[in-house]
Amino acid sequence: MSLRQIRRKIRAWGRRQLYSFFSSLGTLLSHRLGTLMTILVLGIAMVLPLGLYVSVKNLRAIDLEREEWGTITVFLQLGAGEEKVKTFAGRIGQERNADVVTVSPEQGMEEFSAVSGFGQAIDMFEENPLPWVLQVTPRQVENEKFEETVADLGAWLEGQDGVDLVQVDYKWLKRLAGLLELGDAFVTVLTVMFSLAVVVVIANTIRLDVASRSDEISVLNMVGAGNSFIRQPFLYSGFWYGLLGAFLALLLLNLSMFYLQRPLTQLLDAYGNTFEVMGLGGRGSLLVLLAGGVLGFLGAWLSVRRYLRQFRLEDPPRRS
Amino acid sequence: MSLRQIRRKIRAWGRRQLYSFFSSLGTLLSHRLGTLMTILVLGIAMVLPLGLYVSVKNLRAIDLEREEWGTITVFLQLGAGEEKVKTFAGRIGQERNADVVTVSPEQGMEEFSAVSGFGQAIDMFEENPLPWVLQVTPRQVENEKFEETVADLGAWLEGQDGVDLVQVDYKWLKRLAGLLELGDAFVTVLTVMFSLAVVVVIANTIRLDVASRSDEISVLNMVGAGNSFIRQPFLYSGFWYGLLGAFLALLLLNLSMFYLQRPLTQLLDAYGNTFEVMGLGGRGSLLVLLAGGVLGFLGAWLSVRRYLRQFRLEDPPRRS
Amino acid sequence: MVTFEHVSKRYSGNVNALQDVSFHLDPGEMVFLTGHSGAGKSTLLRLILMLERATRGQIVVDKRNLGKTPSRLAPRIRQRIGMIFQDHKLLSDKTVFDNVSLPLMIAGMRYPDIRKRVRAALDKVGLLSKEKSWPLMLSGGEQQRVGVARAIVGMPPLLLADEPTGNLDPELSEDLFVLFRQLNAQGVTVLVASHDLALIRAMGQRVLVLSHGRLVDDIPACDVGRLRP
Amino acid sequence: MVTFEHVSKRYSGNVNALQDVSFHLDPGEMVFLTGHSGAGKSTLLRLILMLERATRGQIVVDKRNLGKTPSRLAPRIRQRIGMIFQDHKLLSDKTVFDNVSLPLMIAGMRYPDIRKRVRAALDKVGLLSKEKSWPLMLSGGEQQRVGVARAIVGMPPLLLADEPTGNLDPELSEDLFVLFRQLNAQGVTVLVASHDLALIRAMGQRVLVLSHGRLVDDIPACDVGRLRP
Ligand SMILES: Nc1ncnc2c1ncn2[C@@H]1O[C@H](COP(=O)(O)OP(=O)(O)OP(=O)(O)O)[C@@H](O)[C@H]1O
Ligand SMILES: Nc1ncnc2c1ncn2[C@@H]1O[C@H](COP(=O)(O)OP(=O)(O)OP(=O)(O)O)[C@@H](O)[C@H]1O
Ligand SMILES: [Mg+2]
Ligand SMILES: [Mg+2]
Repeated sequence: MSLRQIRRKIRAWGRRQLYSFFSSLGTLLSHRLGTLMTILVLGIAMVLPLGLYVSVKNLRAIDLEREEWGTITVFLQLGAGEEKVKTFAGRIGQERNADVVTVSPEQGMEEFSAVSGFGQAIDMFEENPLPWVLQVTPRQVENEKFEETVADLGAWLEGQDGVDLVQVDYKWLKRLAGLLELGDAFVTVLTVMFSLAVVVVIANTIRLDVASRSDEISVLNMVGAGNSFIRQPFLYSGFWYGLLGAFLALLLLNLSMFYLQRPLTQLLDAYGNTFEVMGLGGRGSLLVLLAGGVLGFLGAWLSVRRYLRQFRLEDPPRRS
Repeated sequence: MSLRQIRRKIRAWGRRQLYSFFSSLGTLLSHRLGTLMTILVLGIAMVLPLGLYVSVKNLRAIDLEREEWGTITVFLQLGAGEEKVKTFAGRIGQERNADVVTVSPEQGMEEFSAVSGFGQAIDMFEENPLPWVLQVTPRQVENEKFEETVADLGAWLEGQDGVDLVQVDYKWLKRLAGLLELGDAFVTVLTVMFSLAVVVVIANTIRLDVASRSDEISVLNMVGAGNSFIRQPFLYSGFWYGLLGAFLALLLLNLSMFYLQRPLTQLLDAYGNTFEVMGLGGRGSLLVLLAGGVLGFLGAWLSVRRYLRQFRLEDPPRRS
Repeated sequence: MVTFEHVSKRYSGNVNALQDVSFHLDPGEMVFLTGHSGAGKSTLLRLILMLERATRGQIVVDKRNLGKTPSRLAPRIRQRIGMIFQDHKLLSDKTVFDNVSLPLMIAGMRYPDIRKRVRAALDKVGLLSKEKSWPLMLSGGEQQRVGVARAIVGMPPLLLADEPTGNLDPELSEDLFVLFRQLNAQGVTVLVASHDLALIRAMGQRVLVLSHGRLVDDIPACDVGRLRP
Repeated sequence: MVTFEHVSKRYSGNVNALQDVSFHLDPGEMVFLTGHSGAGKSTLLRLILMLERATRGQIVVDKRNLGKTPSRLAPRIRQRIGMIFQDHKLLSDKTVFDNVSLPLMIAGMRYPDIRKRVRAALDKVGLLSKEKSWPLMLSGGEQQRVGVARAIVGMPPLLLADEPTGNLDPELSEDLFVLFRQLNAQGVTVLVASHDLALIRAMGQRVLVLSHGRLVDDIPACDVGRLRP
């Protein structure tokens, strides 16, 4: 083949691509309501895994304020001096990478009388009978290793001089572990289901699209269109469906987040800290759009390939 | 019209119905893969609201062990006699419909020394300085009214003779309220989304079905078929789609529940009580199947009606 | 049976398919309709079948004024007319038998009766052996004859045929026209649009000639010899 | 250009559409193909277009042995053949212009060239005024002529026509056959399946006669007078 011929072929190929591109757009636009409905279905199918993902992401972030679950209460021996206690607390903070809150015997007594509500009892003590107490919370631990870390730290603390008793609230830890396992199981079930849903919805849409245009395909086949020429507009359609579906999903996601922001903030205020709901972010959104387009393309490809087979002639038997 | 004519007409109508019924079944069976995919999409769309419903139902049931959140601690005045305390506790149980646990000063001191870990402190008291304590938990309260009920009960208790201090753990109550509000918001968002999804999926499926058979419709129209004759097979198809989709949804739901049973049980064990995961039950399942069929029928009706319009001639202008 | 009075039909895009057409068909008459391609023959037949509404004028079919008939009654009118379409209009996902039985299914007839009638109709067009075939497995002429069978299976009092011999060889074309004459002899009113002037001349029946939407000639049976291409 | 050697085609359901058919068309020849309805004419044309494979025998088109050509090369063969289908095969959701331009789009031609060629082809069949219409808005004959325009727009070296005059009036039929002869004079090999014996006789070209799948006659141009229904 001469260079000129090759160049001509490439140009012809480009023109065919352009034709397919515009033809697919034209089809989508000429069936406006149908396109809209398909995109709606796709958007809903896609918003669910996204919503799940964002929820888990936010839950993980909430978990991080784990004073709730993972605080270890350390009772020091009676009569420890303030200086020594502060040094010890500093050492824990540095060596074991943990937040330490010290509670002096006086603070303890105040709290005790406040909680128990019998202030008059205090007067009966000539000397404060309470020890120094340290509340120790590990910092920057990954959620998965959290239980382990707390148990470790507890054991270490027990071995230190001047420590009378170490109390780890395992009840809450067990709950957390159960909750996380449950969440993981949920994520597995739902992710499998939704991935299936997205693939099936796109493949089914393109399948019905192809079926409703089977006459067109058969005519194209008869007037000499190659498989790629026939396939192309459907692949573009699939791409558009996927892209627009992903776009709608992002829209729905952000709307939902907006709607959920108030009760979420309220809930988190009750937990005593303010919290910004995290979305997908710009890069995440771009990725979702891309994934939508690619998924649509793939779904269309699967459907069309299956369908085109019926126009295929058997090939002649190969001779060796 | 004579009776015989009427009877003949009714018979003809019945035969047409039979024809439509079998024709719709035949169409579904002849496109097996397509039918399967459609049902898969519908099943997935339907399993989501169902799963949500079942989850909420089970969560509500877990909430019922609300000692966790709603217990009121009542400190009685020092020196109250055991007899009087027990009578008071019985009165609360009866009049206010609440569970009451009495803690004697001795039990209180034991607990105190156990929790605080300084047993030696006990020896210092000549007389036990702790009062009688009652732990009061309301029984059989609906979740929505729970906060209110607890506040009420607290106020009532405060007004009673011999009561020194009433402590309601509002921090947990606020969390519970926040959680419930969040759950409600979620339910609203998801329910709206999924109802939309089910309707749109069915309408879209039937729409594409109708579009891919538009030739058939136009031919039927030309050879004298009335609108109802043309519409009938599609309505039956819609019904089948909906019914089978609902069936698949129930299947998926039960599978998921089976898969989630183990981690759920584990979690609930951590909460200290055994718990049977509740499904939809026989009547609920029947209702879901029925709803699926009806929804399918409706979706088909909407789609076909819209589509048939294009074969309608304008009517002649009415003269008055 | 069919009366047109000053009927015009204008399609969107300023196409005047029919202009001021008037004629009358008596019950039991057999008439041919001819004219160049695009003259308006199919349009005329579609108006009788109520697939379109006339833009102007009055059409009376079977004593019913179509202009005043609401569209919901159109199926009832179509059920009393057998129409052979120019492009066959068969359902490709139904067998030949099911295609032909459609009008009877629509009428809600009993299945044994349907069976008898459909097989009789297929026999008349020589396709009894193909009753279980699919339309796509038939030759062009065979498809056309299935369309004929579907049109006559309901024994309608009015039979319209749009170019029914376009895909038939001369022998079959003649057979078909003979079949039309037989039906006509049994009292069916027959209106056939056709290009086959030789055959029309041989049949010796009244001929309507359309040209550019106008009825330019109405040749009585005795005078059919003057029909020229 | 086209050679059949002992070709048989058997469809599923034990239909022997073609049996032991042998003939040869030289490049630049113009040949008619006739035979009763269901004789196998369309089947023969479909075999040349590689829409079906022969059950037995050998077909050579344009020096290519179709029996040994893998199906992925079929489009390339079809692009060099213009085919007029018995049932037009137009795309109803594309305008007349777009329908006719399909073969050129597939070839990836530049748009200005496409425009020029399509309008020339439409002009040849007398439908330039309908270029923006939709196929469903055309009369049967007009649709058929759009099919003709699509077949000739790519200037293929081989032109196949399956009953191209079924929906045309005598005048247009003759015009079309004259157009075929013009193309033939420019070097295009033409094979036309038709029932119109009168017109075939008038054209005075070689005629192949099929009957029940067998090639029963091959009448040379000089002897066409003996063609009888
Ligand atoms: N739906 C439509 N919209 C616009 N124009 C139409 C429509 N249907 C037909 N026409 C035009 O009306 C004219 C008459 O069409 P008609 O089908 O009645 O012709 P005909 O006599 O049946 O021709 P043929 O013998 O080719 O079938 C034609 O020019 C055609 O293009
Ligand atoms: N796909 C198919 N499957 C089975 N039988 C078929 C198929 N296509 C055609 N036939 C049969 O093969 C025979 C020849 O068909 P073909 O279409 O070649 O006839 P033809 O000569 O074109 O007839 P016509 O003039 O009526 O168009 C017919 O009897 C037809 O029923
Ligand atoms: Mg016509
Ligand atoms: Mg044929």
